[in-house]
Amino acid sequence: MLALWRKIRATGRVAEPAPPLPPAGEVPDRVRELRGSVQVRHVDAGSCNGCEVEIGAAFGPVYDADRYGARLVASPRHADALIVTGVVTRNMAQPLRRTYEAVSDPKLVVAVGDCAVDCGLFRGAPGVAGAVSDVVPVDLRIPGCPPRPAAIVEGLRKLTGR
Amino acid sequence: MTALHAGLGVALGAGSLTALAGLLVPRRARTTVVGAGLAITGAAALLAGIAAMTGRSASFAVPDLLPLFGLLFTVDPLAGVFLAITGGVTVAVGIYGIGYCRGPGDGQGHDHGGLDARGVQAVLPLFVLAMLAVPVAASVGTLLLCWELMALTSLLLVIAEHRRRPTVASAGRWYAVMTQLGLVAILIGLSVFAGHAVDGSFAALRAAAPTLTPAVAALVFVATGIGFGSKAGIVPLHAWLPRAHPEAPSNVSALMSAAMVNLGVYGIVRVGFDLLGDTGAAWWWLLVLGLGALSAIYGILQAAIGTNFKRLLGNSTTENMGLILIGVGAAGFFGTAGDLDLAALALAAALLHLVNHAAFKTLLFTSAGSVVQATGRRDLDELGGLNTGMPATTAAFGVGALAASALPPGAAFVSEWLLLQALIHGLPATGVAGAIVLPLAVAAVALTAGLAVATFVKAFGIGFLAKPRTPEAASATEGPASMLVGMGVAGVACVALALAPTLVLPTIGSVAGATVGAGDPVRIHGLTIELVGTLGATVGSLSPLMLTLALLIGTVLALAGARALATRRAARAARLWDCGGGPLSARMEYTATSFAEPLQRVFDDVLRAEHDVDVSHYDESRYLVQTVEYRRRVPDRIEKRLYDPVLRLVAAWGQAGRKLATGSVHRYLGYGFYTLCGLLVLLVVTR
Amino acid sequence: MSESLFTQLLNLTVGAMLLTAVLTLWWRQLSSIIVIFGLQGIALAATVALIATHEGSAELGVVAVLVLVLRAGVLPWLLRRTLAAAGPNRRETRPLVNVVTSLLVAAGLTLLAYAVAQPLVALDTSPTGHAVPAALAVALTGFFVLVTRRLALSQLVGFLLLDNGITAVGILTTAEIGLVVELGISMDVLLVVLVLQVLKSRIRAAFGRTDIDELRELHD
Amino acid sequence: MTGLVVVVQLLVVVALSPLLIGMMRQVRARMEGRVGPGIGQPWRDLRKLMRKQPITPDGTSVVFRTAPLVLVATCLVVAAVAPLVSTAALLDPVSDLFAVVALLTLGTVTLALAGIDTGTAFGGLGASRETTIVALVEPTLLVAIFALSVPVGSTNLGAIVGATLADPAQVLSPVSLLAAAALVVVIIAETGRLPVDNPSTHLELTMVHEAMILEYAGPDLALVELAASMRLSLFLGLLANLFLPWGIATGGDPLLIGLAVPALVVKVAALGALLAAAEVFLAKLRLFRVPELLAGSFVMGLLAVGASYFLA
Repeated sequence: MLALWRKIRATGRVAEPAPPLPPAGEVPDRVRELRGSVQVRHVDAGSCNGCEVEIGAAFGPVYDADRYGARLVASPRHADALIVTGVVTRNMAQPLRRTYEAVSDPKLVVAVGDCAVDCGLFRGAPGVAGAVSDVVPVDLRIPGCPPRPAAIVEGLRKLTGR
Repeated sequence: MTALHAGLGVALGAGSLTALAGLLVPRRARTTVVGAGLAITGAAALLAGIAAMTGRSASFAVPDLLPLFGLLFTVDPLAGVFLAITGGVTVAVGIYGIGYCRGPGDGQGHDHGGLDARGVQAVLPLFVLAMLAVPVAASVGTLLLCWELMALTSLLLVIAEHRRRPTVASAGRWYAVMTQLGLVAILIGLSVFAGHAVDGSFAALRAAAPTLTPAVAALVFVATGIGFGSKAGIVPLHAWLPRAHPEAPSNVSALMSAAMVNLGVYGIVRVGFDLLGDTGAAWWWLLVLGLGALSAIYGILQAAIGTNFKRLLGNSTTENMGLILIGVGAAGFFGTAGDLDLAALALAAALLHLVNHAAFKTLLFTSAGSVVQATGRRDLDELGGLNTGMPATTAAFGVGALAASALPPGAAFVSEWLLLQALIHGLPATGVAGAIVLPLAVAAVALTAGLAVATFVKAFGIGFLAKPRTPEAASATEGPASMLVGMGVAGVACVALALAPTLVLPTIGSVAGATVGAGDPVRIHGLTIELVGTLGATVGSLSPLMLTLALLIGTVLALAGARALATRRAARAARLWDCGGGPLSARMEYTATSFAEPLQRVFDDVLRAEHDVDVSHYDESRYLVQTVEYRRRVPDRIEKRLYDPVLRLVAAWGQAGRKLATGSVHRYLGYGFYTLCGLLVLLVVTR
Repeated sequence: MSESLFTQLLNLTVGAMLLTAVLTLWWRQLSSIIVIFGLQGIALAATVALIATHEGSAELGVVAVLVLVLRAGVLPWLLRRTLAAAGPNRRETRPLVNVVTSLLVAAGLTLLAYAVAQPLVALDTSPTGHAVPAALAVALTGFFVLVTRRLALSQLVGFLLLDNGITAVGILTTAEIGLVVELGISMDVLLVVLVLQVLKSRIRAAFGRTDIDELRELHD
Repeated sequence: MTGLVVVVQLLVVVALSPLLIGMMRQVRARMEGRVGPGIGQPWRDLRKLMRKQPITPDGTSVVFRTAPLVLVATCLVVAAVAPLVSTAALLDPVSDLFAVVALLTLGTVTLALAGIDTGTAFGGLGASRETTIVALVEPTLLVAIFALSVPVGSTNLGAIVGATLADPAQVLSPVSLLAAAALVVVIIAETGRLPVDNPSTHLELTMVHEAMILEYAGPDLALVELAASMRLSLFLGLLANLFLPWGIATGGDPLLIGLAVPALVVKVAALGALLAAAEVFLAKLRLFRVPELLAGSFVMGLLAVGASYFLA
């Protein structure tokens, strides 16, 4: 108890200073309706879990995506955006479609990582249904294998606009 | 010729005629005629009861009807309360029965016959008449006669369906034995009492009460208490109740659970407050209070983890009788402590809860009966999704469940509020005993309220909402109109009691005040119930109607706000969120068993549930599970500990007895002869 | 100090003792139980100090200081040391009666204490008299802990609770209990602690653990 | 003038409850070394949810659709009648401790029914756990109420608060301290905070409250979230005014009310910050350890009653 308190006192703030707000770029205008609050549901469509690690880091204390109004949620009903990682395998194509169905409008899809953007190095591999854009409409692409947490945070900030 | 006389006369006449009609009218019209007759009987009794509550009283004597004693009836306010309750219940149940008795009853298979048989239809009115006669009986003999009549008729009705279900027979046996033992206890108590009085009339008993020694008075109270308590289904004399209620036809269950058990409370109140007067000792009432608390918690625990629809309602009856006895015991306790105003308040709370319980239990049992009749299933785990096929019944049960779970705007909330107020204000008045008992009583009431919420969330949510778990539940449809009307009557009563208890409370309050010899405990101020403390100061107030209105306004506000702020997007239907997998089947829903599982684990030390899990594997590998089957039984521990030894003893006696019966006639005659001589010798010796 | 304020504070300190007694049943972590025991020592010392100031008796003041040093300083320190010595799998109390039941029992014991002590309260109506039942309840709770705990250490705590309660009762009933008695009590406590220490170390030497149940092994 | 009180209380509770949640999240974030989204975030979430499309899942009935409204309604009624900024309540006969508690329980029950109504496994799971906790919380709550109302001789909230105002020394008595301790545990359990329930969990199997509302989306979800925050601030406000009533107005005087609002805000904010800070040090209890927690607070309530009689 006391030890933890001392640790908290000693550590202080670990979050990095916020970089400048990136230009909106490719994101559609639907984003305006969200007005600085984006609930995110993460879908692993067949990833190697590299991107998951980076997403975890992006929502960790250092990069702190929370501070820009993005939050991970448990149910697609509560979500505004889907973060999809990995190539879409055959088994995950239908679940991905259903998850997209479950989200209420306005909804956005973010493809995180090369595999999600364009199948990356799994292109043509057996059991791959295609990239995310082949299954559900994609609004924002965050390339990289895996993308740096900073890049993910930057992408999310384009959605929240903060 | 006052309203009272008229009501009683009509009730008696209509009742007897209905009984005849049950015998004579052909099958096609039988249930209709009997149902209508019952409704008229009930309405008349209701009016008579109300008239009696408002102060009118009357006496009737049928001098030497029987060789030993005549019949003596007196209608006073206290009796009026129970007349009115029984009458009201009878109206609803009578109308309900028209359609219900035509149907297959609670039979598992949908085969026809049984409930509209001549016997059942003729006994039903007699049962009602007996229940109406008990509270107005004014002499020991009359009371015992009516009591026995009530017991027998109810027994016949309980076993009405014994041809269909073997379980009925054993339930009937339990009920017969316990109710007869109860009668014996009452007989002992009252005859000891009458032995000290000039004759068996209640007036004589009242006169004799002050002359009783404390020991005798205690004997009378305890003996009669055992008898009446067993009728009220009080732990540990409750064993028959959760057996008989589920097995009886639902209209009979409603009558028993909403009207008959009340008479147990009547007996305790009549003997304890009226006949024995103020000779009561504090420990009597603490005993009543303690047993009440025990029954309340025990009953609701069994209900909270039970899955048999009607058995669950029966257990909840035990719980409510327990709450009522907490009120009665508290009233007596305050009375012995000298604070009569509080005593009146506690008794008023008990009587009001009695009325409320009658209303919502009628509603619950009738709607449960419709469900069981429509689906042939009585296990909550096999129901569900009824709100599509049976919307009216669902609504009815919803109203009843709200009333039963003591939440506003429900009926029981008001009475439990009164009860808690009485307990809380009792603390300063009753010394150390009170300081130790009352907090525990409040805790018991509170725990009961909490578990009641869990119980009825389970019963309503699992039983009526979500997806149907069996094809029968999926294809269930509403019964005939008369059943819906019957439920409607009970439902209207529930709503009225919930919204405007201010209409009945003053009368009940004055009855309670008169019973304990104090003024009115409650004052009605507009829509508000005000508690009158000592020195007539207001010590608490509640307005159910205002509360409900406030809730409505709040809902409208919320709706308006949501409409105003939300952007107009058309709502979209979507499949349930199944985590992207296949569609959810009904087998993935929570069942009643799984819903109650946490509670059952929390109270495992008390309940000692027995589980068995059998897992069957595929032959290929024992790591691949084929099926998992989980079963849970919750044995009644009190029965295990208390009844089984007694039963074993009785069985042993029986075995011993068979040695005497060899079958030779001479020996049997010999037994008689020896006994006779023995008695004569005894006579000689003692004289 | 005004009478009413004295009553308030006395009720407060005694109430604190009762609360800490309940907490020892409530919490499982032995380390936090020891902390609570220390707090109870402080509450006890405060009670004594209150009475001392109220009656202006110097020796009661000394008693208060002694109580503070012993009950809030030395004993918790000893206990913490034994806890540290005990293995990591000795950090939680494993009561014979589950926590919920023992809490309810504690409630019952408190009511019992109040019921029993009524004549006493009636005897002297001073605030100290009013506070006696609470102290009695502390003693009973301590006894209950002593009965129902498995580990030697938590039993030790139970014994010390019992002792705290007895001390409180003593001081509340006869204010001029005097230095000697308190010294005596403290001495025997120290003695008991040392004895139990030795016993514990012996047990551990013999069985490698201090689970009282295993004393049955000595039976044959 | 009591009309003014009601309006002010409603406005304050509705407007500031989400900010309370935001503040608590902010405190937590800062203690974790984060920056935090700012205390306005809950309002941003609500605004966004209001703009989203409502969804009616297949097979859900009217129960599911009306539950959020009833839930909010119960909170609004309590906010209107409870003595938050003034002891002069408009609906005095409703401002009764039992009535208030029963109303908040009613809200929980409707949500539990909605959870069952969806027919999903998670809905039933959440409902089952929630009702279990409610059933166990009830005794503690009512016994604590008992302890509070015995010295006053009434369960009317206004009367209790007024009595404490009249005799401030009561606050330091064992009765109110024990009752306060009991109530704190109860409030933690009722509002689904750590260690009873983890409001920020993403794992369905560890959910209690969240699991019941997994199917809600858009405006319905907004109502549920708003109601949850209102429950929390109502409980904290009641706690604050029952034990530290200073600053509350006794009549309908606009000036006093104007002073009472900031006092209430400060008290509730302080309690909220304390709660949030404490949560950093706590881990969620197993569901079957929760009864131990509640039994402890029940015993405290019982001791409070005993004290209220024997130390009187």
